[in-house]
Amino acid sequence: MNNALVLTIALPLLGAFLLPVLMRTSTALGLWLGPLILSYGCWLLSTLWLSDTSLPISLAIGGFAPPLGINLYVDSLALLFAFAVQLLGLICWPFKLDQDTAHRQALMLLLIAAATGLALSGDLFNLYVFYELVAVATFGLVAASGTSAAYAATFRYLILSGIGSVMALLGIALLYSQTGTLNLAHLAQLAPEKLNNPLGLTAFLLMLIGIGVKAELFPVNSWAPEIYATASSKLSGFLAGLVSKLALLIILRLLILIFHQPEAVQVILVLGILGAISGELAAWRAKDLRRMLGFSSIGQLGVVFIALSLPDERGLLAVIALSLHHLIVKTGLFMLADGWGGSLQRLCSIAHTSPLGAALFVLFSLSLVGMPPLPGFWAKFTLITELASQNEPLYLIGLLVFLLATVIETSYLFRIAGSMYQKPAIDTARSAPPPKVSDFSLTAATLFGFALLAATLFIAPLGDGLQAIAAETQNIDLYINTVFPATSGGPL
Amino acid sequence: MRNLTGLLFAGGLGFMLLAIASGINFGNPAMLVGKAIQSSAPEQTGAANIVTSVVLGYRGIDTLGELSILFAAASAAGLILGRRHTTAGTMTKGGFVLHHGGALLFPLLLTIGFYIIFHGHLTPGGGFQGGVILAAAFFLPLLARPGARLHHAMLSLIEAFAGASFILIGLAALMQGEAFLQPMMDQHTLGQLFSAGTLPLLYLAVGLKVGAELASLLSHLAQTESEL
Amino acid sequence: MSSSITLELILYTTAIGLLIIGLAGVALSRQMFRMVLALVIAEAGANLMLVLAGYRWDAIAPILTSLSDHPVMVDPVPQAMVLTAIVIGVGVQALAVSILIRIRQRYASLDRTEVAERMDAEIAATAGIKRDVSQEAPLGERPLPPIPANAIGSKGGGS
Amino acid sequence: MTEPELWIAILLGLMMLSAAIMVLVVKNHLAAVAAASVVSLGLALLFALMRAPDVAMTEAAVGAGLSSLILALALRRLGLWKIEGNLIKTDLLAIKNRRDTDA
Repeated sequence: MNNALVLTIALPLLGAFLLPVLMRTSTALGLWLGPLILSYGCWLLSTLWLSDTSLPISLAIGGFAPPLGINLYVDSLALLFAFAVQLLGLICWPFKLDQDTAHRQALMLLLIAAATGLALSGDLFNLYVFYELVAVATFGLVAASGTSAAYAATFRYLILSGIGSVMALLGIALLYSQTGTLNLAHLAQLAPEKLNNPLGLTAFLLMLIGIGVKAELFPVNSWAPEIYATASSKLSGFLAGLVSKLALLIILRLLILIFHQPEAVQVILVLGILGAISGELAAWRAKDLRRMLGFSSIGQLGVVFIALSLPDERGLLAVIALSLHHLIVKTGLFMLADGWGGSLQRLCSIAHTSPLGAALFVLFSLSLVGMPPLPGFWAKFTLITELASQNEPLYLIGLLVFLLATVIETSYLFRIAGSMYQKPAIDTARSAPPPKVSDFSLTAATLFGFALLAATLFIAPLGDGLQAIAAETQNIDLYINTVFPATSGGPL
Repeated sequence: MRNLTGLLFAGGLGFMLLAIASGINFGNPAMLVGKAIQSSAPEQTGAANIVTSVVLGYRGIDTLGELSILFAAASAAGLILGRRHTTAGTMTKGGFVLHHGGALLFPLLLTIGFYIIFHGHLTPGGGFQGGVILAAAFFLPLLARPGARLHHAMLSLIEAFAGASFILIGLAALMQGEAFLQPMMDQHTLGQLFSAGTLPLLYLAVGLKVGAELASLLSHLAQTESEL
Repeated sequence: MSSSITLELILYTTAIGLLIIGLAGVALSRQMFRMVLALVIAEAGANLMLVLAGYRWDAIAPILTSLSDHPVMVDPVPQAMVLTAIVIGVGVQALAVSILIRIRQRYASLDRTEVAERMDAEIAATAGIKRDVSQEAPLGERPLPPIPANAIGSKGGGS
Repeated sequence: MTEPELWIAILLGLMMLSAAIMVLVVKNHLAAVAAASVVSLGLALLFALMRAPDVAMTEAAVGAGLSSLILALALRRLGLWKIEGNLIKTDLLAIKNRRDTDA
């Protein structure tokens, strides 16, 4: 029955293909199709999670055994992200009804299918295909908002992402020329003897830059604030919260399974440091909420990249904890930005008109900064202890930058939070009514807030669970043995 | 400043790639997977063209993803370039040669397109190439006659069902307890037109989907500038 | 054997050349349409590299003529991947071009610095920020080296 | 690997590289599109040389044919479709060929 897992990718694609036609014959059916498919996907993934199937498992698509065909690799981490994709897709579903609904929903389904594929696929080129699908669907969805700025931002993103995909393709070509395989497990087997050389490093750097475009890696992240400022908030939340983490997941897999060179890790560390500092500084100067969120997301992903460069299991734990935390908090914040997008000055003394929203903002900010009882603290605490225990100078710089970034983050987040709770001044210049978050978005944001609080309460079992996931992800032999059972000396 | 960064980046990349050139064993690639596929493809898929076996069999889901990308691009272009206009044709009237040549070429292109699609498992060619030719066949009248327009409802119907049938063929295998996109049906003799099981059907779906997708893309781009 | 190495080196050099020309073109060209063209060239280079990764100088095309003999064939997998990559490339290109058409309609310009500047202005305007406030610090708003302000006004490219 | 193939590859490579540079430097956009399709055509021939007939067909149909068609259609809508202007002679020839194939 595990074979049915592929439905989480196939059904959204099927739905996307049929949606434009279906919408023309029966609007009601068309409107329900997407949420229905996603709910089914959530159900499918959660039953697998709850059943006693021993993870990880590997599914061969088309019945062709892995190194020849493509396989889906399902471990706890992949399953977690796949589930997050389907659930978040449901929450961020574009319900807006107009003449473009069919196309927009079809694109959203494609985006979700591709994102699920990114979480599950165990084949390098297949990952590239899904990565491109994510990109193209994103372009369509951002441009669908129809403003001139959205078109310009999309074009700039498209060019950057095009450069990225050329790089990634080049990296794949180099890898293939060296090893003759594309399967991640097979590559992991061959890597120690074939890729531990300058060529392997070059291939990794190319793929890092290529995939880093979506992960908001330092030199290729100029798209993020523009896109988040022009796309709808739900979509921005999906992109910033989830898609960036999925790109990160690919980089993580590549780093763990295939590229063990110390240089690769150092490059990631340096880029992470640069990303963290530049992102937070830019966020500090930003004058509108959405761009501020975009820049701060660059900064926080920089921190995640710093964590990614840590060598052992606890570093990986920090990566996973930070990513999941950022996923919840940033998506929640973007949900709030649904109504509050725009100049930060408009948020002045907003707490008096919408107390719930302001409270949520403060909650998210506290967790983002790392206030002790909240989950953000534990994630950051793991990172700090781990960074401090390294004795290489570069890691110390990383630690300093991380602390500095946290200070900057605190200063700008609480500048805003402070202004929210200001006494409503008699401001004649602002005659416009105070911005209001739509009820749906507020509900969604509240859900994220509850998730955060629940995580605070159950931090101990959660930490243990994440520890187990990190151990499982770190285990290269487990990955190889899952994909190639029985064979010990290699698949071919 | 930006120019300099770009140049430095491109130059650095080029240098890096040239520097590692000696490490690549050209002309004698490892081909671990390639060799294994070559020896097992005839039995597993029954297609004489091994590239087809790989495209539709071993890496079938890649092809599905690619179709989805084309679909995403076409519907995004549709979203961006606005709703379908009544006149989707060129501003200028095509000349005599274009007009009549177009009419003459249409059945010819159609035949060639389908020929290439149906022989994709035997000879070079297949759904993508045939699909492009089909798209050209349907686009040609637009260039030749100013008033002509594509049957958009028809086009999106083909588009939807071709894409859906690719997935449904895959799901049919899943229903029978096999893996998604597993080739089914008799393979017959290698090299026959009716061989390779479901592969030709998949290629037909690919060809129709690609053709419809590209035709609608082209017609969107060829719209008259009425809204300018 | 020695001549075969030269052939692959030629192909490799061509691929790198196309890549570099394409990437440099994307970075350097002012005109947005030219950027799309440059991207197409870079993609062509990457595709060539991918086919090269499976190329054998002593082999035939991967099409079986009979079941009995097993001739040496070139690797079919990269070829299948390139097929995919080519079609993906054309899809992205069509999308890029249609966005360009809209940009041209809205901004009446295809100059990248001008479009970027106007996009920034529009984002600021929709956000309700007074432009003169942020004018003093446009450098800090981007993590990437920003577009030099002196380049505005001089329409570049070949339009 | 035979001698003629080597020369063909060298010639094609040089042609593609110079066409690629031309795409970036030539003033007229139509000529640039034409040069880009020359690159694709050269690539298709190289693929044929490298025993990849499937890829060669696709590149010829998609890269040289369809992609140029898309770019040319876009040129017209972008208002960059200009045939006259300060062209060098070879470009003009290329455009003529392109227009014929387009039609």
